[in-house]
Amino acid sequence: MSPEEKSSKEQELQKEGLLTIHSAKEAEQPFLYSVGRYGSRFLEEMQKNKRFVGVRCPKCGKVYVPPREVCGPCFVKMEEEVEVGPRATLDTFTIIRFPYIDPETGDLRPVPFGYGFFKIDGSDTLFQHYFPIDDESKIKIGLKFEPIWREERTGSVRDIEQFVLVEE
Amino acid sequence: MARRSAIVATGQTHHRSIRRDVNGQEIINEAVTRCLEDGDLTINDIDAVVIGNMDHFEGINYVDCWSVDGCGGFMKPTIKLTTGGTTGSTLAIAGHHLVASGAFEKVLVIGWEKNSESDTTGAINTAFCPIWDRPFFAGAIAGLSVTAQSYADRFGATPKDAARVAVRDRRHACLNPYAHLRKEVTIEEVLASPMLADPVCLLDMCPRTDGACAVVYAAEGLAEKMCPQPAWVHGVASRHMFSYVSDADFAGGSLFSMERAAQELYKKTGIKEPLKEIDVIEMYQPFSWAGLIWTEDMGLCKKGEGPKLVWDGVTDLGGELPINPSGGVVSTNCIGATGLIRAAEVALQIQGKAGERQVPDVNLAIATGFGGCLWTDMLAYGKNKPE
Amino acid sequence: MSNVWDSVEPRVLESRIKVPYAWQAGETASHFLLSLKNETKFVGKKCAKCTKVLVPPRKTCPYCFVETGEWVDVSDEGVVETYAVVRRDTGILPVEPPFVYGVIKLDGADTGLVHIVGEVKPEEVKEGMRVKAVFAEERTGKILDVEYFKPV
Amino acid sequence: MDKAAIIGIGMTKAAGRVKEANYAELVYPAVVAALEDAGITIEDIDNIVTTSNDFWDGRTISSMATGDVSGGYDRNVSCVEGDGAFGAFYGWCRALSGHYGTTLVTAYTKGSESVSPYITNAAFDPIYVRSLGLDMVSGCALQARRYMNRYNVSEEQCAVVSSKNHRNALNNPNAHLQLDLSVEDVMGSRMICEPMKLYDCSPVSDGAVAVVIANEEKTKKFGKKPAWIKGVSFCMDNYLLGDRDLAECAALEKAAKQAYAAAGISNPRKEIDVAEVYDAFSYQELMWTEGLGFCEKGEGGKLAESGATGKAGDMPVNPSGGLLPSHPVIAGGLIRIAEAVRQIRGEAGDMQVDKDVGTALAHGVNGVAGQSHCVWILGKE
Repeated sequence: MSPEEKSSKEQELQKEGLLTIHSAKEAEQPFLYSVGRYGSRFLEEMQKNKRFVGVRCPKCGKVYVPPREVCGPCFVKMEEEVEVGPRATLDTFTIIRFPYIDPETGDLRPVPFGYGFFKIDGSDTLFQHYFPIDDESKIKIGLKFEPIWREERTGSVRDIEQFVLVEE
Repeated sequence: MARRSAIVATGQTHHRSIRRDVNGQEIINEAVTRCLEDGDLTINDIDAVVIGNMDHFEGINYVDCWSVDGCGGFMKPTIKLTTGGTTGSTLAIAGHHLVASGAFEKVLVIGWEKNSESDTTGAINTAFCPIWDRPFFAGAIAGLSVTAQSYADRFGATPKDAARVAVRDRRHACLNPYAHLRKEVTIEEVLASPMLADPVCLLDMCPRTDGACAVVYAAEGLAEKMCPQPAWVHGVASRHMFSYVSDADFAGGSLFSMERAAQELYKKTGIKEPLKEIDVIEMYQPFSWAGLIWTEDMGLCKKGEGPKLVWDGVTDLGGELPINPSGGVVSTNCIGATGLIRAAEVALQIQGKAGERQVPDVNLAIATGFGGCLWTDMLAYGKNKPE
Repeated sequence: MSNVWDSVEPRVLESRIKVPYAWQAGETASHFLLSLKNETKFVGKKCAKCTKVLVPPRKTCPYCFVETGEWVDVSDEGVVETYAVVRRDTGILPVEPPFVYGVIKLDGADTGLVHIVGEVKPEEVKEGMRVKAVFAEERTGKILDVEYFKPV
Repeated sequence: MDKAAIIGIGMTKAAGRVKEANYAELVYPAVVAALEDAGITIEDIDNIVTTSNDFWDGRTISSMATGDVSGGYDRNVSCVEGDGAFGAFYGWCRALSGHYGTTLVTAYTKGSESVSPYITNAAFDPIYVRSLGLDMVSGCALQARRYMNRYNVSEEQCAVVSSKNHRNALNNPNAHLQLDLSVEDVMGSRMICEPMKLYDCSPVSDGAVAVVIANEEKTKKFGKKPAWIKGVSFCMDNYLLGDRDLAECAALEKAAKQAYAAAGISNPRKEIDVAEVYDAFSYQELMWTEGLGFCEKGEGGKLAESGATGKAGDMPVNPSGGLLPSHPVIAGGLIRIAEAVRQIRGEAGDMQVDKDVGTALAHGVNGVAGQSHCVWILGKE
């Protein structure tokens, strides 16, 4: 519904005695989310060296990317840093075609976009990112992808523009 | 004083896409009033109130405190539980524990959501890690679609197989006066509906709903006196095993948390052949594909055989093990209530009060919850008091 | 072994949650707010059981848990039951501090209404003070259709 | 109810900002400490209740963040949203439900990550109240004024509480603020929301806490130093501030009465040796001591002035310093429980009260202006 349609619909409802209370357009809740030491190290390596690092569980050997402090299944603290990637295998994917509100901006997020779960070589967890969908028929589970790094990196997962198919 | 407990009363709203005539507290009150009426109770009979929803759908902090006018918690112990999509099943489990522990004799449990009050996907996205998950994630539809993609890749299941599940649940919903979407659809219509996120189409997916559900749990000794047929809790199990979306191993699309919860529940309740022993399942199945995959994860058939089970009509009303006679979640999804509606519906089945959607002779029934980061809750209810 | 994780400069992600909300007021609250808007009038709901007049009105009596009965008109004047003087700007205030919040029991009502007390120096606000509603010129059907209450 | 006990506690040092840790990294050390304190491993835990709040955490389904670090992987887990004392109540019920033997309960808040008036404004009704801009501080200030007017409680009497609790916190290495404040310092601090000044208000802190609750069998197996749960009750008042008599705390009175009945307490002032109460604002400790029956209504100020609630008094309240110096919101009530356990064990170090502690009280609050209260009675025997 366009804003005009919405407003006329609401005037109609007001006549029927039913109101809708809207949150203020600019209403937002600001947050300063701590990345934590492990995550900060990962972002730093991406930003400075275009490199992925993970952490290996001393008990089960699982490699977590991005790294974190505790292996959930083993409930132990992890310390061993491991360099992984940068290539990755597409574990699963979808193409998002429905519009929805991005909670960070309050605006609709542009669709469609390719949304993939990548297993970065050497890691045992999945890493989410975008992939291009100019030729959808090419996208298959199990194919190799690689990251496209941005020139200007700020220390965020968005330092990677997207993952693209490795042409063999 | 560990003791048995049972659901003795249930109530739910007539679920709709938007309820402009009532605010949040009032929609809660509607379900509570119907539940108390069902049990021939007044609010004075209630010892404690358990309530839950997902905060960011309505943007209300301390919902337990806010809800008093509607939930009846004035000068009573009132507590809030929230675990995302599993909220409703989490509440159903809590009601049982509060009574089983000996803390209370009669507990009112309420799940609700007014999903019309925000953008569902936008709000769901806030559930996920702001650093790693949130920038990319596109809510439940995204998380479920990648599961379906993985399953299809491994077993060759098709959108048509999934559509068969949607057709089943939407047909069942026509028999349920409380269901939100009550319109039969054909397989062709499901396949032709707009693609939301490959391979999931609009009619494969649950709607967003305004609605509430309430149940009353009572302790043994009291439950038998309060109603002719209590729905006894036989066992509960929860697995909320991931903290990040990327922890999920999508290989094959299996729901690991459900496999683990089912194993525990079956062990606790002595279920050896689930397909034979369970009489009806209300599954928190938010999209059609889950109706294929999760039947396997519950051990109703072998991996990859979910489609056959569904096409053979085993899970239809009238089949060997009907799933979602209420129409399930693809017909109604007021998220914080959804898991509790599953429990209320199996209670109705056990009580023989399910009307046109009644499954004959329900002795043992399962309700499930799904949500969070691919998490599962499971509850077993029975006609007989458990050993 | 020195730990690579401990030596890193911890980062912080500056972000926000900006989900828009549309709360349905429902029949009862809508009637109250539309009475403010269209008739600059306060209405309450009387509990059929305890006979308390609830302002703001509720569909269910918070004390008795029964559906409330008839609508009753209440005065736009009342008494300050308690008050607080806001001195600090929190970023979400409708007016510049310092200003006063009050719980106001309108004549004819049995519950208090939280609102702003204006046209008065904060230090002159007292418990028991009589106040009267000042309505906004432009009203859209919301609680701030009453701009504030001023001393009588 | 069957017998159960708290057999392990763990806390982090609260701080204004723990920048180096995300939620998980904040909670993990508390969990490790609680398990170590109980002399058990995560394998001995058969179910978990996490406590969090979606608004403070800036994420709906806030329980997701701390599942793994609470040992939630492949275990039965649930989440209470609200104060940690309420989470612990559910954890206690689960330990006695016949399904489980040991519940790990965790609670945390990183107040530094959000802007608190925005978070607590969301606790007000979106239709009737929210756009007026109220928050926890102004909502409580309305209660403070009402209470102080009805019972002639002075700002100085509130300041006595703040000074006492800040000075008690000097003995508590886990407390966030370490300030040697006199009554004059509190009285001289800047006005935030009259009648409350800066030091009448608690800060918002970063901190985490974990406790292990066990049924009788497991307590006997593991519990080297159990604090037995004698009685727990909670109760909720009406929501809209105008619906409540803000000068009274009826819900607390009812919760206390029920908890005392369960614990066999008839004279709380005599039978309870120490209390850790939820003093988010200085006036609240006065109100709550009345509601808990430590003195007559309206006498809380005089009780505080008499020194009875001091560490060396006959009714010590918040020897840990309470919340006024250290308030990781959702963890608040569970920290009170953990501090009560320390008093019972006689392991509270410099915070240990002068008298022998056989029975201790801990208290948690949910909502604005003490709408919902949870009262715990713990005992040595």
